Amino acid sequence: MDSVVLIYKGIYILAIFGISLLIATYSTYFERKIAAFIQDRVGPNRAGPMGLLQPLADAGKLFFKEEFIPAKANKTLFILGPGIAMLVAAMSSAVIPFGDTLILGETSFDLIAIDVNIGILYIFGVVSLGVYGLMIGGWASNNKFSLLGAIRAASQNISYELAMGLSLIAVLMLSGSLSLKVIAEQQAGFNWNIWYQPLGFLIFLICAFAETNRTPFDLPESEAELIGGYHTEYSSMKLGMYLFAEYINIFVVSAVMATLYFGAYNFPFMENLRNAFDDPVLGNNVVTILGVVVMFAKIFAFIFFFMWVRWTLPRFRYDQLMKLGWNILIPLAILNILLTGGGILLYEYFTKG
Amino acid sequence: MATDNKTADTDQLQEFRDNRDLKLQDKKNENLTTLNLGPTHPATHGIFQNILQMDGEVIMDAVPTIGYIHRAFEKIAERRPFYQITPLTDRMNYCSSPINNMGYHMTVEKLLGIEIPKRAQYIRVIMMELARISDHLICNSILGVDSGAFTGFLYVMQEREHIYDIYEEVCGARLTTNMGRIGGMERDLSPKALHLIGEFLKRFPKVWAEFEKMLTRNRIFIDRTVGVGAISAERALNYGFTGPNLRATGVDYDVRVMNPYSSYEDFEFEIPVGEKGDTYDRFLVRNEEVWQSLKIIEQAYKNLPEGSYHADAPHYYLPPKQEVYTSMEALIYHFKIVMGEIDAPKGEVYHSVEGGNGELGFYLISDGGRTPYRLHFRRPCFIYYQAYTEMIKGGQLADAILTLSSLNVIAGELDA
Amino acid sequence: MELTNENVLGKLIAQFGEENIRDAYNPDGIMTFTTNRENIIALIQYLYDDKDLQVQFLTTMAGIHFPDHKGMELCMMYQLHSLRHNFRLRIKVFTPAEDPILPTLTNIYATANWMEREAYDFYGFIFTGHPNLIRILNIEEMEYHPMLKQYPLEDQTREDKIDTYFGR
Amino acid sequence: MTLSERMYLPAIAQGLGITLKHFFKKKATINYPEETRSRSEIWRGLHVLKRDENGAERCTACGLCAVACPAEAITMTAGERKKGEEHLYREEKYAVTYEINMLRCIFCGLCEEACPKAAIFLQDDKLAPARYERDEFIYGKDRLVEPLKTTETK
Amino acid sequence: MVEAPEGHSGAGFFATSFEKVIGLARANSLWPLPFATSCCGIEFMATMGSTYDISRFGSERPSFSPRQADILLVMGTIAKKMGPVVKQVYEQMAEPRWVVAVGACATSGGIFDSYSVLQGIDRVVPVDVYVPGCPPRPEQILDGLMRVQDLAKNESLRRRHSPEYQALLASYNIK
Amino acid sequence: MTESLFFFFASLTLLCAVMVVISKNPVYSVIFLILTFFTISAHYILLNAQFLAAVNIIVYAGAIMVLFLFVLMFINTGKNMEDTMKKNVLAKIAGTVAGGLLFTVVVAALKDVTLGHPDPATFNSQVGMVENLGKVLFTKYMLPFQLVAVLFLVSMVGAVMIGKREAGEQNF
Repeated sequence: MDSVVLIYKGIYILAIFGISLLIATYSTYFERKIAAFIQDRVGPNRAGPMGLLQPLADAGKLFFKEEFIPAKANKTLFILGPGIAMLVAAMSSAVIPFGDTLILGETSFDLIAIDVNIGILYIFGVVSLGVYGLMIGGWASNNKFSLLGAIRAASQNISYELAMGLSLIAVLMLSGSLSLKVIAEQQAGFNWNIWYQPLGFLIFLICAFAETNRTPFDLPESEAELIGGYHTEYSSMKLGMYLFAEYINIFVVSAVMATLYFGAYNFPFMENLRNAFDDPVLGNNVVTILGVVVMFAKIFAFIFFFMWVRWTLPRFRYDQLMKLGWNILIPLAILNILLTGGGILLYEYFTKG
Repeated sequence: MATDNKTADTDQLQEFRDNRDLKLQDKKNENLTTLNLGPTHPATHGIFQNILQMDGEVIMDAVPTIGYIHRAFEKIAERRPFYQITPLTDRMNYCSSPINNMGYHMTVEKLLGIEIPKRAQYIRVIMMELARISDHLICNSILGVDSGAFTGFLYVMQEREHIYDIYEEVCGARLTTNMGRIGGMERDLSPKALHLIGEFLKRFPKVWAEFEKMLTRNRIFIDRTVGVGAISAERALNYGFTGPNLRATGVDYDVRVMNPYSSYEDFEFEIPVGEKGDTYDRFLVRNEEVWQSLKIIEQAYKNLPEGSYHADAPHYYLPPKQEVYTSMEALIYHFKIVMGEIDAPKGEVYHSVEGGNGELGFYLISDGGRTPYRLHFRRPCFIYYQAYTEMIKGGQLADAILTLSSLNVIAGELDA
Repeated sequence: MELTNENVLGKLIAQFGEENIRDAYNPDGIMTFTTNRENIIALIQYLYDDKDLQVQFLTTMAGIHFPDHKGMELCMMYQLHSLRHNFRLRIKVFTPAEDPILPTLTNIYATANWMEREAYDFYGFIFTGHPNLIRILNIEEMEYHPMLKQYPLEDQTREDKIDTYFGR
Repeated sequence: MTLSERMYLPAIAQGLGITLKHFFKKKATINYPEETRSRSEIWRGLHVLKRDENGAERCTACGLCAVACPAEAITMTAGERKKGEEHLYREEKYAVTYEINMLRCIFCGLCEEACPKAAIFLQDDKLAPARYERDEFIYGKDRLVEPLKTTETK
Repeated sequence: MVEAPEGHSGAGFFATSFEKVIGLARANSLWPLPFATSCCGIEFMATMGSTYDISRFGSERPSFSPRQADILLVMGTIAKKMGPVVKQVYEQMAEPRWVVAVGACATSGGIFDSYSVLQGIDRVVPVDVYVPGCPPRPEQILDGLMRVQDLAKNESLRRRHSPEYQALLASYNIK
Repeated sequence: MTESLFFFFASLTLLCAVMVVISKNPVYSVIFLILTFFTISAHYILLNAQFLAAVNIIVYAGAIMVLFLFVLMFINTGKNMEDTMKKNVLAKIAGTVAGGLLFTVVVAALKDVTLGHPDPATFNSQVGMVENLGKVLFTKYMLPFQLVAVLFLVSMVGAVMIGKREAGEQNF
C-alpha cells in the first residue's frame, strides 16, 4: 500500500466518521420533524432557519448541563456505559462499502474503510457488543427502572441476534462470501438480493428494529413503563451519547440493510451509463459518485422508514416480544435457510446438470 | 358489637399499623423486588402511588396510596354559596367538566324544585355528550400513548380542540367551563356555536373512524390489551364499578337509561357492553360510546326545541343584565342572589348523572342556609380505583400501566 | 314484585321490628330511614340476600356531622341500589361524637373499604373489623378529622387575603 | 383474530398508510407568538374596569364581585365621591383601591355576572401574561381600569 | 462540564459571546418535566398537541426523569402530601434548572384555600416564572415557556454558582 | 511489528486475566474477562484467523458474557458471600488443591514444549480463512463436527428441560 492510498484512506475514514456523526446528529432533527409532520404539526422551527440548528442547540445544552452521578451509583461503570455504547456504535461503519472504486489519477481507490473478508461478521460482532453499554449503564445507575431496562435490553438483543444471524446465513449462501464488498459487487445493476430473499429481508428488518431498540421494540427505554429505562439516571452529555449511539446504530443498520438486500451502491442501468462515456475513467468515476449518492439515498429511505414506523405502531409487551423472537422469527429464519438451500440446489441442477 | 371500648382511636390505629407492618414483612420475600410506581411516574395521569412487589416483571402485590391532590372539595362546599360551587365541580373530573357542572345544577334544582325548559335540557344534553366524547377521547388515545402509539393521540387531540371551541362559544372557557347556571344555561346557544356543533358532527366521525382503524384491529395492540386487567361482572359490582368500566364486564347499567334526567328519555341510543371486562373491552366500549354520544348530539341538535334557555325562577336565577341596570326589582333579586341571602329549602337530595367514568352522584343536605350543610360527591373514580390492585396482580408491569390508563382514573376526581 | 317505598319498608319492619327501622321518609323519592349500629350489617346483608329485593349495589357512603344533635352528633349514610329493580334506599346510622364506632361493611361490599377509610379520615369513624383502617386522603400525621364542623376550612398560614369584604 | 390480523403486517401497513397520509396533510399548527388563534367573543380573559360614556369609572364599590368570587381574589376599599369628581366616578361611592390577585383568580366570570353596574368585564382579547415575580400579579386600579381613550363599551 | 474553563471568565468578549451562544442553545432546547397533577396537565396536553405544538420551541421531548429535564412545569394542585415530592424532584434535577408554576393552584392555591392544599409551590421550591389562569390557555403556557427562554438566554454560565443563587437554595433548605 | 504487537497483546491478555481473578466486584471481573476475549481475538487476527477472531467475539463476548452479566445483575454484589468464603477453611483447602493441580498440569504440559517455527516453504497463510476452515470441517473433521453439533443439541434440550417452569410457578 503506497502512501497516497494511505492518505486517501485516512481522509476517507475521517469523512465516514464525520458523516456518521453528522447523520446521527441530524437524525434527531429529522426524527422530530418527521414525527411532527406525521402528527400534523410543524416541529422545531425556531432555532435557526426551519429549526435547522435544533440539534446544535440540544448538543450545546447537553454539554453544559450539570454532570450528575447518583450517590449510590458505581462511578466507573456509570461513566463507562455511555462510552461503550458510543464507541461500539461508531466502530461499526468501518466495513460498509459506501461506493465502488474511484480512480484518482494513477491510483484506484475503494470507497470502503477496511475491506476485511469477514466484514459481515465484524459488524455482527460489534453490534452484539453494543448491548454492554446499555447493560452496564443501567446496572451502574442503581435504580430499579434502569435495571429493568438493562435486563430487557440484554435479553432482547441476545434473542434477536439469533434470528438476525440466521436470516443472514441465507444471504451468505447466495453470495458465498462474508465480505460486504463482494456482496455489494454481486448485486450489480438491478440484481438485488431482495428479489431472492424477501422473507430473509423481512426477518432482518424486524431484528434490526429490535437491535436498535426502536418502536415497536423500544422496551428498554419505554417511557410509559420505565420512565427512561436504562438512561433514567443519566443527565448531560452522557445521556447525549446514549441518544447519539442509538441514531448511529440506526444509520449503520440502514447501511447494512441497503448493502445486503438493496444492492448497496448499485442502481439499474449503471452499466449503460458507464458505457455512455467515452473516457472510461470519467465514466467509472461518474458512476461511482452516483453510486455513493444512491447508497445514501437508500440509507435515508431506511432511516425514514424507521421513524415512520416509530410514530405509527404501539410497542410489544416483554413476553410477546420474546415469543415473537423465539417462536416465530427463528423458525421462519431456519425455514428461509432451507428454502434458499433448496433453491440453490434446484438452480444448479437445472443450469449445470 | 364493639361498644365496649370507649374510644380506642389511637390504640386501634396503632394496632392497624402494626398489623399492616406485619403483613408487609410477610411479603418481604428475597426474590421480590419493590418498585415504586409513582407518584410522579409518567403513566400515572394525575398523581397516585403504587408500591409494587415484583417477581421479575410480574406483579405479585400492590399497595396503592392516594390523596396526593386532595383538595377538600366537600369541606369547601360547606363554606360556599350554592352558585359558587359550580367552579369547584369543574375541577373534579376535569376531562368532562360540563357533566359535573350540570349534574350539580340538577341536584340543586331538584332541591329547589325548579322545572327546566326543554330547550335548556337539550342544550345540556348536547354539552354533556360533547364532554363525554372529550373524556373518552382522552382516555382511549392515552391508552394508545401508553402502549407506544403516540400519533393517534395527537390526531384526536385536534378534534378535542374543536370541542373546546364549542365550549368557548357557549361559556367562554375551554376546560374548567363553569357552564350553565342553577336554573338553566347562562346564555343561549349562539349561531356560531350551533354552526360549530354542526361542523363537528360532520368532521368528527371521519377522525374517529381513522383512530379506530389505527388501533382496533392491530395485532400488537390486541395482544397488549386482550385479557389484561380483566375483572368479572360480579367483582366489578362488588367494587362499585359504574360507567364504561362496568359495561365492559357485560352489565348494561347506565344512569341515562335507568334514571333518565334532562330529557335523556327523548333520545334513541344503545348501551354498548363488553364481555370480559378487560382492557380491550373497555377500549371498545368507550369507542362505541363515542359513536352513541354522536348519535345523541345529532338528535338533540336536529330537534332543538324553541323556548327559553333558563327556568323562570327569579329567586334563584340571576335576572338579565339589562334589567338589573334599569329595574329596581331585578336589582334587589340580583343582590339577594349574589349575596346568597335567598334561603334554600331544607331538605336532602341525591341526584346522579352518567359522568365520563360512571355514576357521578351528588348527595346534598340543606339546612336552609346559604351554603349546603353537607355536599357529598359520589366520585366514580374513587370508588372503583380500589379494584386496581386486584386487577393487576399476576400481570406484568406493562399490563398494569395499560390497565391504569384504560380505567381512566382522573386524579382530581379520585382525591376530591 | 314491584318495589315501592311502602312495601319495602313494611317488609323491613316486619323483619327487624319497629324500633330498629325508624324515622322513615322520602325527601327526594329515595326512601330514607334510620337504624342503629347493632343492626346495620344484618340489615344490609338481608337486603343483599333477599330474592325479592336484590339490593346488591352500594352506591355511596357519607359521613355527616350534626354538632347540635346532642348525643347523636355523627351520622353515617349508606345509599344502596337494587340494579335489578332500579330501587334506591338510604340508611342512616347515628353515633355519639365520643364513640364513633361502627361495624365494617367490607365483608359484604369490597367497595366499602375505601369509603370507610374516607369516613375515618374525614370524621373519625372507627370501623371494627376493617382490614386496613388508616387515613386515605390526608397525611398520616394529621391530628384532627377535618370535616368535623368545628375545624376551619382555611389554611391558617395564608397571608394574601384581607377579610374585610368576605364576612365568612 | 382473522388470519390476516394474525400476521401483523396488514394492520401495520394500514397504520403506516394513515400516518403517511397525514405526512402530506396541511398542518394544524398555529405559530403562537406570531399568529394567534381567534378566541370567542365571550372568552373570559383578563379583567378590565370599565368607564362609562363620559369617561367616569362605573365601579361603585358595592363589593358584590368580591363576595361572588369563589377564590376570594378581589379586595377593595370604598370611598365617598367628593365634589368636583363627577367626571371621574359615576356613582357617589367609588373604589379607592381595587385589587385582583391574578394568581388566585380562576377566571370563572362570576364577578362579571355579579356586577350590577356593568363595571367589571373579562375581556376576550387579553390574557394574563406570565411573569417572574409574585407581587406583579396583584393588579391594582392602575392596571385594571380601562385607559381613558377607548371609552366605547364592548 | 458545567464550569466554564477558568480562562474564559476574564477574557472579555469571547467569554460573553460564548455565554450568549450557550444561553441560546439552552433556550432552544428546554426539555420539560411535566409535573401534571390535574386540570392544567390536560391543557398541557393541548399545548403538546398539533394546534399549539410546543415542539416549535424544541421542547417536545418530555423527560420524565428529573435528571434530564431543564424545566419543571408544575401544573395543577399541589397538596401538602405532595409538597415533599415536588421538592425531591427539584433536588434531583441537574443544573441549570428552572421552575414554572402553571395555573392558579400551583402558583397560589387558587380556589382551594383549604386545609390540605399548599398555597403556592414557592413555599417548597424557588419558582422562576408564574403563569396565571385556571387553567391557563396553551398560549399562556407557551408564554411562560418563552419567559424561561428569556431567562436562559440572559443567564451567565456561572450564575448557578453565584452566592445569591446559593442563598436562594439555602433559604428553601435544598442541598 | 507483528512481534511487538504480539507481546503487547500477550501481556495485556495476562494482565486482564489476572484482573478477572483478583477483582472484588464480580461485574469488574466480567468486564475484564470480556477484555481478555478481545485480546485473544487480537491474537487470532495476528495469526490470520479472522473468522475465529470474529466468532470468538460474537459468541463469547457478545452472547455468553452478556448472560453472565445478566445473572450478576440479579445477585447483589455479594459482600457477605466474600466474607463467608474467606472464613471457610474448606474453601481454602479446596482452593489450594485446585491451584496445585492446575500448576501440575501447566508444568507437565510445558515440560516437553519445543518452540517450533512454521516452515515458510509449506506455510499457507490462508489456512485460517473461512473457506479453508469450512472445507476442513466438512471433509476431514466431518464426524467430530457432527458429533459436537449433536452434543450441543442435547445440552440445549437439557437446559430447556431444567429451565422449564413448573405449573403455577411464575418466572419471567
